[in-house]
Amino acid sequence: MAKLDLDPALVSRARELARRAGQPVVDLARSHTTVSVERAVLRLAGVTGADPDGIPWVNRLVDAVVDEVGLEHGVALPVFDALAREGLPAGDLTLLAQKAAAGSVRFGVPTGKAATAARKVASKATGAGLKAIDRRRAERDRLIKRFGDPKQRPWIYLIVATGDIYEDIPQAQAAARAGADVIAVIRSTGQSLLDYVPEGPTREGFAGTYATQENFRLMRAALDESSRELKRYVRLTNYASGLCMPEMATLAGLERLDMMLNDSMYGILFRDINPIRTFVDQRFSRQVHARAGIIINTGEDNYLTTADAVDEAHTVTVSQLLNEFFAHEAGLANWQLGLGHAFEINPEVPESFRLELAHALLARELFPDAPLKWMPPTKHMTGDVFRGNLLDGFFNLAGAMTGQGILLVGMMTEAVVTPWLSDRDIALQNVRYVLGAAGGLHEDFVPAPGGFIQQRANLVLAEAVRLLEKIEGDTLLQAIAEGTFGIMKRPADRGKGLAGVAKHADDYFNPATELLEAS
Amino acid sequence: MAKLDLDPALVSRARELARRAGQPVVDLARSHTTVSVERAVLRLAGVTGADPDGIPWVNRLVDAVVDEVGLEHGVALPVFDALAREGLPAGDLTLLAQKAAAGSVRFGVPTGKAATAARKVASKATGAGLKAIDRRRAERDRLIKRFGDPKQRPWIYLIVATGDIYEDIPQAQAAARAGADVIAVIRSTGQSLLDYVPEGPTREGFAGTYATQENFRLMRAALDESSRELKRYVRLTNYASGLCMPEMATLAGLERLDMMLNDSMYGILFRDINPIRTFVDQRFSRQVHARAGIIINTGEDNYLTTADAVDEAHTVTVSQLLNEFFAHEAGLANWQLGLGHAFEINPEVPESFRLELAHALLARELFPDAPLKWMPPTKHMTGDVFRGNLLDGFFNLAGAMTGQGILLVGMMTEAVVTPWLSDRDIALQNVRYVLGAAGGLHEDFVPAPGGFIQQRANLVLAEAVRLLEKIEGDTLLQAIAEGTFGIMKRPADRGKGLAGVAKHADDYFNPATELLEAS
Amino acid sequence: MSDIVRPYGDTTGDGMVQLSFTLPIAHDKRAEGAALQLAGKMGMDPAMLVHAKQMGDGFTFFVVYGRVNHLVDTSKVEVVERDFPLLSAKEVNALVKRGLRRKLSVVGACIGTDAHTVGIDAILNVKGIAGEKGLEYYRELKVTNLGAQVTVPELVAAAQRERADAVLVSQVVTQRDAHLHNTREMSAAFREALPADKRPLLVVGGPRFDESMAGELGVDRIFGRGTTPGEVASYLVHELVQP
Amino acid sequence: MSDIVRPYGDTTGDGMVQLSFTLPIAHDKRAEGAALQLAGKMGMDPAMLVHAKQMGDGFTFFVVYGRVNHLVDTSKVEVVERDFPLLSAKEVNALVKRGLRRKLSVVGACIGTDAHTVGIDAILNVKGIAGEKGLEYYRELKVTNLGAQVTVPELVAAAQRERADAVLVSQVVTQRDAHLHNTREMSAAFREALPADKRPLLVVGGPRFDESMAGELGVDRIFGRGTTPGEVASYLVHELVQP
Ligand code: B12
Ligand code: B12
Ligand SMILES: Cc1ncc(COP(=O)(O)O)c(C=O)c1O
Ligand SMILES: Cc1ncc(COP(=O)(O)O)c(C=O)c1O
Repeated sequence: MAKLDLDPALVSRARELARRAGQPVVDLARSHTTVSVERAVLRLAGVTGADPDGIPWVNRLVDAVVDEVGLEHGVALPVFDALAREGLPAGDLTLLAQKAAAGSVRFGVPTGKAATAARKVASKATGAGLKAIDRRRAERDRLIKRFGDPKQRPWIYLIVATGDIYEDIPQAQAAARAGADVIAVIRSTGQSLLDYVPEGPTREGFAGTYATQENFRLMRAALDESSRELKRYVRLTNYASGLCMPEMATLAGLERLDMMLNDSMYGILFRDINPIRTFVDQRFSRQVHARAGIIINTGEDNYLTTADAVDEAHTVTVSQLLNEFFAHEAGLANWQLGLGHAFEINPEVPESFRLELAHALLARELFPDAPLKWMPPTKHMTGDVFRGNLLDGFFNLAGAMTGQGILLVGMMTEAVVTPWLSDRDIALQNVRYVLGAAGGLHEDFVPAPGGFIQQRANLVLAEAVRLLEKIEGDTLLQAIAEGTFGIMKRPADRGKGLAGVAKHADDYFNPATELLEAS
Repeated sequence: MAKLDLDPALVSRARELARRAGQPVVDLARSHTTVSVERAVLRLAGVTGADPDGIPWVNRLVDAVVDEVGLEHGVALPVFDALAREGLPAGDLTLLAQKAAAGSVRFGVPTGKAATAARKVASKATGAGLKAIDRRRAERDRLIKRFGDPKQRPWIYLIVATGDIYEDIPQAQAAARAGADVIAVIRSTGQSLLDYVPEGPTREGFAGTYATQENFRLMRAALDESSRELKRYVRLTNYASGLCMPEMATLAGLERLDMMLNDSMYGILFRDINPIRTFVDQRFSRQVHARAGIIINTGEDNYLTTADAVDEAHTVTVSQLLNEFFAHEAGLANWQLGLGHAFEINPEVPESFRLELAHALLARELFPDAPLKWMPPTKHMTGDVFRGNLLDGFFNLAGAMTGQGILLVGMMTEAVVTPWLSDRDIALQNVRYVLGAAGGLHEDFVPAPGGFIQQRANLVLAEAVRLLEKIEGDTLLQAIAEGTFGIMKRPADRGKGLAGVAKHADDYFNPATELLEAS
Repeated sequence: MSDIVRPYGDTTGDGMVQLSFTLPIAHDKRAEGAALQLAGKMGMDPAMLVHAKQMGDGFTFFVVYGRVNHLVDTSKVEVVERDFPLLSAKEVNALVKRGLRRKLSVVGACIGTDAHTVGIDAILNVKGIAGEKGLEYYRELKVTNLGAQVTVPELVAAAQRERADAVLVSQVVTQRDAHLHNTREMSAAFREALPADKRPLLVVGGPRFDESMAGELGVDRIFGRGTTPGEVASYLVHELVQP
Repeated sequence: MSDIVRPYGDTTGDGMVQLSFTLPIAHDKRAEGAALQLAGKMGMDPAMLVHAKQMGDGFTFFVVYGRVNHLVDTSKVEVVERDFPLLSAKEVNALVKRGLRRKLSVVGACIGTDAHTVGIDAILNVKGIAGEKGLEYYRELKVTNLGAQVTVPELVAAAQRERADAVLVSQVVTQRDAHLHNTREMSAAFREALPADKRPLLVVGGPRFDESMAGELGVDRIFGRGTTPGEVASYLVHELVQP
């Protein structure tokens, strides 16, 4: 399998550097909390629904607690303490939220016996949420056993993005029938900057459909139907990203989503979300994903839409190594790491296809047990849809030749519109042709020893190690501030959502994290 | 370079069998003549123009001779004898033709001194024609030296087919500017069954433009202009095929065409032309091509439009070996052998692309010094033009990975219309992308030893040898009659143009053949 | 459900279509405006010009996406629906035998300069197509396949010689409407050569015919893309054999 | 040369175009007829249906080729032609210095929920695009780039704070006409917040705008696909600096 003749010592060194660069960020994440982490805890504990304006009760409750006692203790203790004081059973947390919103409950940080009692009830309530997630995971395992996994690798991953869950559903089912193994429902623009998760079924997204618990449920049910029909378990993907990353992860676990876009830096770079906020949220959400058996998809592909795919190829490698470290630290197994990369080299560059093969193989050989997520060309797609379909075909071929795990199907209309029904059909036909006609070509693909492809891969690895050395010296936060990734400069003290971050007080208590880390 | 591990003994045996199967056909060709061979001789000797009905004077003259003395002596002696008797100089052959058409000249077969004299003048006159061809060949060499050959292999070959030479010209020039190295002007349907070559510039072809000396001249001049502009010699192709094959070859030599479609069996199989007629015409036309430095393109690709490309792959190999033998016998060098094959496997067949690679490599390794002509998918193209462009891209890739010499560019509209201007542009963009992005991939393409590709190529070679053994036993004419090639059954005593064939009389004289065989 | 539909991009009723074409003008802003003018005349509004590329000196290729305002009324669609029962080979043979008491004579050819025989062979030869055997396989049909590039006079003569009940003609090349010219010439020749009651059933086929043009072309029936031999045999029985 | 042109397939005047679309109906003969009906309404005659493929239960994708009868009158094309001279960075700087005697203040942003900054960055950042440096590189321009997902009130406030001479807004997402809604909202907000003579020049850009819609959207100018910073700088000087 090893086609690149990589130096194992260099590979080890790269991993070690990533660990050293990442550890301070983990320490940061372990010592901070965010409003969304706390809301996720309450969701696990059973708070559901939203007020008449559509603001979820978890938001109202957390806001009420923060108003009175701040965020730094975590909300579990104040909330369960208040619950006890109000004489409400653990199942009535939502009622408590309603009362809190009406201003009729007071919060404080309990101590002593009250604290011990609150802690116990809180653990039990969030534990029930985690058990619900465990049940969904077991259910997934059963369904996979019953219906089976896709016959081929890579898995074929398709997006739907109409903005209307009721248009999305038939389109997703049609795509599954035409061969999609994974359906991703793209989110509306703007959702990631909402500091709450919308409620209910939705029909009004822009260039994507709102991620809501109800939409998750509707789509998962529709795809369960398709799985039954097709005798193949069709996976569902959404985004644990943006200001509500931990809650999205939780809802995904509760509604048996199968994969989630979840990157350690995407929100920082592409949504201008505060770095600390992101790293804290990210760690919690990954712990939940680990528990839920969800495969994460990281976002290195995005860097190549703003930075050049040849010049900055090594930044993708560096980020993959960091994502891997953060993921392992949060408890994810290798099979859950859909590390991202992409076919984004300018097609006018001489030997661009061989360069793509070199980069794709490098990722493959650095992360042999991870189901890499291989993203199609987007940046160099144009309104010339005929050329676009051709480029997508070569993308598919590179994916097949280098053993990628998850193939995100490219659309010929990438530069024009969010995908039409017919675009998806044409794109799947493209994938089917390439996998059918050349699926075995990897057997005959042997990069010439010391040749173009091996040289390129080794060069990118060397550049990655050099960059990691610099990051390890300067700190990762500094590197991000300087525009190392995707040439986006994001200082640690700027960006959205910083107000929702707090350093743990000594008595900080989070029953979910405790349970997640105990397991 | 050897990627298939072919057994050299088997390869030698295949060649030897082809020689033995072909030799009786060569003997046939050496002992027969046809009206078109004779007309070609007169064209070399300087007869030009047509009567007011558009019937060329060479036709009128040959018909007149045949009427009186038959075809079996050749027309050179009767014609130059009559010329002498009429007291006309050698340059006035056309005048003689006009007189003959008016019925005012008598023809006979001279003997003794008259014959010797006629022979001498005839040789001189046809020799002048051959010298004109030599001058055009030298001119080509000069222009190639000045402007240069294409930088890359394969050469990029494009067709124009509007039916109107004055629409063809700007389209051909646009194609050259967009990257075409070779322009082929497709002929009107029906021309191949005309037993004369039309005259003058033409604007009324169906699905192709009539091949006339004047159209040849106009297009060659236009492409000379393009060559100057582009600093790259742009080649011109037409067809030495159909009932006028020898004359087409002659006119091509006189007008400095660079390549000609010229197959030993195409006319038999796909135009129902009599086998003997074809083999005789074919030998003469190849001798002229050899002299003119023209590259021939053979037509094995066509078999795969009527027969299945997997089941009948070996018939392509057999035909290539026969075409090679006939070509060498007629004096063509290896660099002049554009042996045909094609990407025509049903794309739904599992591993179809690897099968294509196996077939394409087999041809490449059997004929290492021939500039193979690689034809795009046609049979399995449909009205789905998006899929069509993708398939053409994989065809281009197979061409690049297996070192084909001449790449006939496929059009996404293959199943719809003769190519539009934009189809050609899209197709060239496709070729440029593939050659630019993956032109060097052949370095990394190493069929697994004993794997799928090697096994398939060796199997096809073995089947080819088996078929050649049968043909050698039964005779080639019998094999053709039985539908061996392209599943078209063509008995030797049927088909068009048989009336225009004669066995040589003892005094048969052909000054052109003598000169061609002397050189 | 309503009979009125609109093109569908990704939402019901969005009316979205894709269009491409070349204009014989060099690429500049005016050319792009000209392309949008054409899209507008075709009923696209709004029209997005998403790609423009000059080819050679004076041509530009365009790709346009957008909404068309036309409604499609499926109740007004005119199609040549199959108006005869689809029979098995066995049934065809039985009906011919019973109804005609002789073999039904079919003469086929590809006329004009067209040499594409794969289509007519698919209908006539035993081998057939799409898993169905061709008409030669039917015991009660007598098939004469004249092959390619047959002239109209040759065809008429053969039809008379073979006492053809039906003449099957294939036309694949369509450039400059070759298929239409040849078909008209053929039907006129039969009208001239034979009185109406002696004339064989005239059938043409090929991938680019409009099946509703039979009347206009003077033939009895047109078969298009993807025709199978069984359909043709069933049609012949329906037209030529009294039940 | 005449102003009238027609689409070009392979012969002058042939009028040939390619069209594809989906209809929300299952594939059968009637669906094909419906597809041809639509092509007919778009002015295609004859129209050849060359591909039809059912997708899922109730949708069919079609490809149609054919001749359109519409004429394109290039003299009637309306385009926003560049009506200002293209200046070098040096010239821009010199004219601003001389004509304005202070730096020209430009505020840029990507508004609404749109987060595509590559386009506006290409115009504003030093790095620029297509070999041209962006406006930050111009010594006499003061550029404030607010980045992505800026709300309209934030933008108006920033424009006032920076005493913007020009506001440059990018919009890339077009689904459900998001770009048009956002632009209208933005121009209305400026109209409300500031009297006409204090209002900055409003410029929007993005790959899918129709450049002739400026009036309709309440902005001064629209820039489309492939805009370069030099064009924008030249336009700003033309509009804002007395010569
Ligand atoms: C195979 C083929 C050839 C072979 C033909 C071999 C042979 N013996 O038939 C060869 C290689 C010889 C050839 C040559 C040429 N070809 Co050609 N060829 C094709 C090709 C690739 C496939 C056609 C085919 O076999 N289809 C399969 C059959 C089964 O389908 P079908 O014909 O549609 O038939 C079905 C139905 O239509 C119907 N049907 C058809 N006929 C009839 C008749 C009756 C009575 C009935 C009931 C039904 C029926 O039933 C059939 C079964 O379902 C097409 C491209 C394509 N992919 O379509 C080009 C194509 C048809 N060829 C074309 C051309 C131009 C030529 C040439 C003229 C090019 C040239 N100038 O050199 C030459 C010369 C041919 C000539 N004189 O006619 C053009 C025609 C363009 C146009 N629309 O006018 C095409 C479309 C390619 C292109 N884009 O340029 N060709
Ligand atoms: C890069 C990219 C991204 C990057 C953006 C990174 C960044 N920081 O900008 C990332 C990966 C983050 C991204 C995300 C998304 N994207 Co995006 N993305 C693209 C992509 C591939 C390229 C866009 C680009 O950078 N073009 C290059 C620049 C230079 O061109 P330009 O923007 O046209 O700018 C030029 C001119 O238009 C003009 N111009 C532009 N603005 C202005 C302003 C002024 C004042 C002036 C004078 C001129 C001007 O000048 C520029 C230079 O010439 C396109 C597909 C494509 N190939 O076009 C999709 C695309 C734009 N994205 C799309 C979508 C839907 C999304 C998402 C919403 C998907 C989702 N739901 O997750 C997300 C969320 C983004 C959001 N909230 O807005 C769609 C939009 C569909 C539509 N028409 O509505 C596209 C078309 C892809 C698709 N087919 O689905 N995307
Ligand atoms: C890793 C990752 N997260 C999130 C997103 C989407 O983010 P948003 O919902 O903020 O648009 C993407 C976009 O493709 C992504 O790659
Ligand atoms: C070898 C060969 N000769 C001749 C032709 C064309 O023949 P015609 O002019 O008879 O259509 C072809 C068609 O592609 C061919 O491959």
